[in-house]
Amino acid sequence: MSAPLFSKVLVANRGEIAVRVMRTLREMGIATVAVYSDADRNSLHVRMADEAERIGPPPSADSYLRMDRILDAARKHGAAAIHPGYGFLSENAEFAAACEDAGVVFIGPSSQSIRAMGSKTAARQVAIAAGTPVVPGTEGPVDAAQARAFGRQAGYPILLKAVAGGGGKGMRRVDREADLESALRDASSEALRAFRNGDMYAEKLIERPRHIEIQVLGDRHGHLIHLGERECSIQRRHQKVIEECPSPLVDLHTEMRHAMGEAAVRAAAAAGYYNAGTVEFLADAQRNFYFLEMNTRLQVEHPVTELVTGLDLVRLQVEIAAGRPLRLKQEDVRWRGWAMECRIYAEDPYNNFLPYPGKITRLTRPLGPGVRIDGAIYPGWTVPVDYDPLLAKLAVWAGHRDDAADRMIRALREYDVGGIRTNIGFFRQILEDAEFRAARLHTGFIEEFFERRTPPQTSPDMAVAAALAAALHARSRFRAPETTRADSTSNWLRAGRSGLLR
Amino acid sequence: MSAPLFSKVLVANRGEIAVRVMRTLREMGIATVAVYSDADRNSLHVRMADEAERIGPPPSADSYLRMDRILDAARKHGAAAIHPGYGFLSENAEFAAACEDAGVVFIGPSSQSIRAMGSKTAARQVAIAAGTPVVPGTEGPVDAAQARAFGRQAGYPILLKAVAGGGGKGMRRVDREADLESALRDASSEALRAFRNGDMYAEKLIERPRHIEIQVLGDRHGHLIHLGERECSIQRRHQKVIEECPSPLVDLHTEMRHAMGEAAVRAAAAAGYYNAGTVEFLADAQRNFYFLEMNTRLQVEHPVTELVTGLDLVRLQVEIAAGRPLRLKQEDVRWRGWAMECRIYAEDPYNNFLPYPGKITRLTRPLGPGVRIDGAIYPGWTVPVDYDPLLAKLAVWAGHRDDAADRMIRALREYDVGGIRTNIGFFRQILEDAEFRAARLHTGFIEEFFERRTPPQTSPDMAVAAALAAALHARSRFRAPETTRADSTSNWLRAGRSGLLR
Amino acid sequence: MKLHLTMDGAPGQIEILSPGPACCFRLNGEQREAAVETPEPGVYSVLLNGRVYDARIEELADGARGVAVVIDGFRFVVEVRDPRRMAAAAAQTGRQGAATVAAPMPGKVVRVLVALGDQVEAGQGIAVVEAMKMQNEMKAAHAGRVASLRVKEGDTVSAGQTLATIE
Amino acid sequence: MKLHLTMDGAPGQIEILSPGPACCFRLNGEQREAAVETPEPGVYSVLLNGRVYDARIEELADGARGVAVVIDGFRFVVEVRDPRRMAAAAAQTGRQGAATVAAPMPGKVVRVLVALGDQVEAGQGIAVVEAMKMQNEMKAAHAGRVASLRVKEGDTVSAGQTLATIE
Repeated sequence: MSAPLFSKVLVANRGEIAVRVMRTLREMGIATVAVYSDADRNSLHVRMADEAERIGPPPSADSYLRMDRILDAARKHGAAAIHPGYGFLSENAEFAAACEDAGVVFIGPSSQSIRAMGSKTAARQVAIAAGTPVVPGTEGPVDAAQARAFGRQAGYPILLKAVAGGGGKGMRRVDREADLESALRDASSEALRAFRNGDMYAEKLIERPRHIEIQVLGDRHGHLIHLGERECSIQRRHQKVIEECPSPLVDLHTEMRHAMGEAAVRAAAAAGYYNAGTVEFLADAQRNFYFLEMNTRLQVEHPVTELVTGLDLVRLQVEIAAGRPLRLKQEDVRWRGWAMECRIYAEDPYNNFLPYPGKITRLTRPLGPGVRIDGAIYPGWTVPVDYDPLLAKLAVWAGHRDDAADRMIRALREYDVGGIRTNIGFFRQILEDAEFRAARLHTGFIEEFFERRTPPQTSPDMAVAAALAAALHARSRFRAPETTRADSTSNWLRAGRSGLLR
Repeated sequence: MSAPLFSKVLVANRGEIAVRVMRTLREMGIATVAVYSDADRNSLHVRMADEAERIGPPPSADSYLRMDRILDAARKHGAAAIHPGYGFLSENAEFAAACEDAGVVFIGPSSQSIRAMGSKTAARQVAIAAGTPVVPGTEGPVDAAQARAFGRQAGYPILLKAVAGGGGKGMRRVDREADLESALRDASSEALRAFRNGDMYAEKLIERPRHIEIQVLGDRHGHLIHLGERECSIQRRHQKVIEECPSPLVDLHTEMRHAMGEAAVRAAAAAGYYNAGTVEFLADAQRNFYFLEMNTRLQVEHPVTELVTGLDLVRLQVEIAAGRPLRLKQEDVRWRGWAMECRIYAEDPYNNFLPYPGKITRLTRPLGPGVRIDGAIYPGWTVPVDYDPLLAKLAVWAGHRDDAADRMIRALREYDVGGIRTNIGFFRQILEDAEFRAARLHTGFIEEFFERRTPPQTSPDMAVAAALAAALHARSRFRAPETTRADSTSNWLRAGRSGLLR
Repeated sequence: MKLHLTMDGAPGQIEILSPGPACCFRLNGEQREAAVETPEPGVYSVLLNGRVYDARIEELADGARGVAVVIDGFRFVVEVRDPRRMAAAAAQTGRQGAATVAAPMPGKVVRVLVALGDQVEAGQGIAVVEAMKMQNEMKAAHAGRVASLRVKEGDTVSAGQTLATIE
Repeated sequence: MKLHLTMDGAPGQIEILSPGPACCFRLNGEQREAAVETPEPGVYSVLLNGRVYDARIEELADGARGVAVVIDGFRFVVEVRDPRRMAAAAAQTGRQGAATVAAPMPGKVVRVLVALGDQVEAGQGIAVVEAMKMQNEMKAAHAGRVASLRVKEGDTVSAGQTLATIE
């Protein structure tokens, strides 16, 4: 009940993260200012805020990416600080600098740190300088002789990548030296066509890698610690969809937590980092880990760290931004139990995970022990087509991984979203999968899962109940029923049909 | 994913506790059987269960208290065990024995333990025998001379109570010896009129007592531990409405936890207790504590213990009932952070907490970090008039008491239940109260709060928004608007009227 | 359209000049603007003076006039009348001379303690209503004669429903 | 009333003998009983053979016939027809000779890649639909002529909506 650290904070974001940030701000006694595009006037982050300001039409470039309008809104409403959430302007060094110039506190790292960690190549140099292991690679462009030398030194398989590349184009896996020359030629000409630049570099290929990341936290007085790891190996289209804390691999080999944590803190310190950030690593089966990149903002999956450490990362971010020293010491950080998070998207997992926005006609959420939901949807709301299809994050906590997985299945079964398609039923199958339960995770898990998946079976009586409900529903819509003659019947009810688990 | 401890369990209860128990059963891979009265066919515990059986008309005596029908349902559905929840048959030794006889496992203590701790006087004897402190009293009936002797020995104030009494009738507080004789005469004649029995006994009066209770847990192999305390001093009509773990008093004097825990375990051991149970104490300002009674079942407020210890009490209950040894040792129990629970009732706190059942027309629940809800309501459901008006339990967890209270206020502000009255807005005022924040708690807190309470003020613009919303709503209902002449206006908008915080 | 308002008992007047989303209105003579949306049926999201108000409309139980508007947990009871209709409405209003004894909560009538025509004292019990295991005795506010008795034992009553009138 | 059913593509027949709460019905010739309630609009709580099924009805997007019934996360697509109405319905159904190219998701048409009358190859792109930052190219299933083109750049489309037909 003491005076708040800031009287008012503007949240320069939308959706679940804006709502999540506002919840902690409200708990801290800080007034909240929402900004919104025309597509979001009815969105929950606006309805929940104390104050709100329109910043433009639906396209992000005309609204949530408009630094000038967001700073104008902050001035107009008298906000002392801005929380950028994730995405949008959160990792934009120019925006952080513009806030600093305007005398508005940017709740995040300095613009210099964002710049230092902003590009993958710059961050890699920082990591190398800090002694943090990186995936072995040639750095610069290579010819065939140089590639061959690298292959002999690093060992096969290796990966050839276009210097100007992205999206998998101009990329080739090479399993033995005999294939190297032709692969390099093909990849280079593909890169030339795609990017007008045929330069290639080579990298050690990490097979079936796990994605494990370290949460770091530092104050503006040079005190920097880590909050342990998260494992985010379950991905679709290179985007995380299930995250855990701890990592099952690290949990078995806790010395990894110390080693990765130290490496992450070293890399962050080298960039003069403060506030919350995440250092991402790839880990291989031999438990080697390699620096991937640093995210200089709050992560989507931060709740699993909060559930296990008992800390409120947004509260800590605000305290740090207000110049408070971080009282938490590395040895004070305690990890208890197991947390998992599923990202609930408006998408159709059985149709290549295509987005599926629309109007939410029904909504029942799981409750009870160990369940946390961060969402921004409500019944009757129409999911806009203009932004990311993340509807909510469902996180659970339990004492052990198996119990957490069972709790997640229970929660997914209680979760009902109507009117649109979601990946809720798909998650349930992943959580029931024996490979997942055995924690044999890697970033290609979902592709392999689709190959081995057997659709779940329903009971015959469930199909009977569905038929009866549909008939009663139709009956309530028909008028003036009359008896008519019947024709042939089938045996679909006896078969135990496989309904799709949506 | 191993074989469940029971294949199927019947939950002999309704409302939030039935739903809460089923959630853990489902997580354990155990099929659930609901029982229901005619008033509950559409209740959530039925809709959520795997199987369900009707057990009679709405009155509890004809349904939830019918042992025969519940055991018939267990047999019919093949349930291997019965979880009784709280209330109804949960502390009925005869029912526990009937389950044992029928070969159905009763998920709770033995019928002998229930009997030993069942009546307050029997339990008091068990406690005294186990060396657990009890409120000093005369035990048997007293005449004036004996009462005078007791007063001198125990010290004033003392309380005179009718042996056959209850509900405050035939009860007198006596502050000095001079008042004793007339008080005894008056109380005795009141008791004679009310209960046809004028016998009185005397007890030391604990002023402004705190209600602090210890959760105990034991297996069927003699291993008995405690899970720390809960403070439940905030009561209305002698019923707890806000509970905390830890107790703010014990948190300042942690030696109390050890002493009360030891005393509780001793009392429970004396009754041969196993499974979950709660030993209730009164504590005074000098931190003396006195055994009050033992509840031989899961407590309504068990979630605050779960949030702080990280344990799932229902899971432990089921494991113990299945004969599993409790692997948890006393020194393994760890308390982390602070939990609070508010019991959301369908009642009107501004009209003497009278129940207010009815149809729920709107329902928005709080989400986000540190919030847990155990409820059994949904929009469109009609709260039956036949049972307890508990709608849901809202629990929060945070690192510290102040943060937990701020989180609770945030959650209460997000909680919207329409169509009926609830105590949600009332809780918000309690949570904002300086006495509550200073943790000066006692069982008479709410009565005193009503005396000092100043109704919260709203902003003038909030009243304007309310007026506008009402006018737009009315306009959408009127047809064919026409302009008419205006008359006098008032200044209610300038005043910052005190809307009732409902 | 000018409308008459009563908010928590105090009178006022509002005129909606433009209904929204860019709403313009005159309240007690002062012209103001607000951005108003209805994200859900019966819910008004009002942006007024840069501030957000999420106003939820709740119909009141039978008998009561107006609606409750709930904003951030605060509850305003607002009655809106179209003055053109007031004459008609007034004609429909019955006599209000007798004092009524009303149920404070929904429940069941478990006992009726008086008979029609009985003379009762102030504070005398009229009927006992039970809900959720709690019994509540409804009492006469002042002395008089039981002029009407509208319930019998076993009846279900809703909040605010008249049980009896005392003259 | 006997009704024709199609569930996930397979035909059947149901006759509701008594609608509920004590429901009696004949399904594919077999008579059965169930206790049915509707706790919420469009939600059926079915007690069948001692087991509980909470069935939620979901109307399908435009174009699709029938409803989806969701039970415990499982989704059944069920079409119910009153045979007396089938003749009329059949008369309304248009020709189905041409192959249609449909939007797989709701979104906006960002590019149309063909013109009316164009000859297209199997796999050739017809239009690009974007939703939530993801672009998806709709392709012709087989070679043919663009017989109709029903959208233009900037149009908003719903899932299943026909973009073009190929003959």
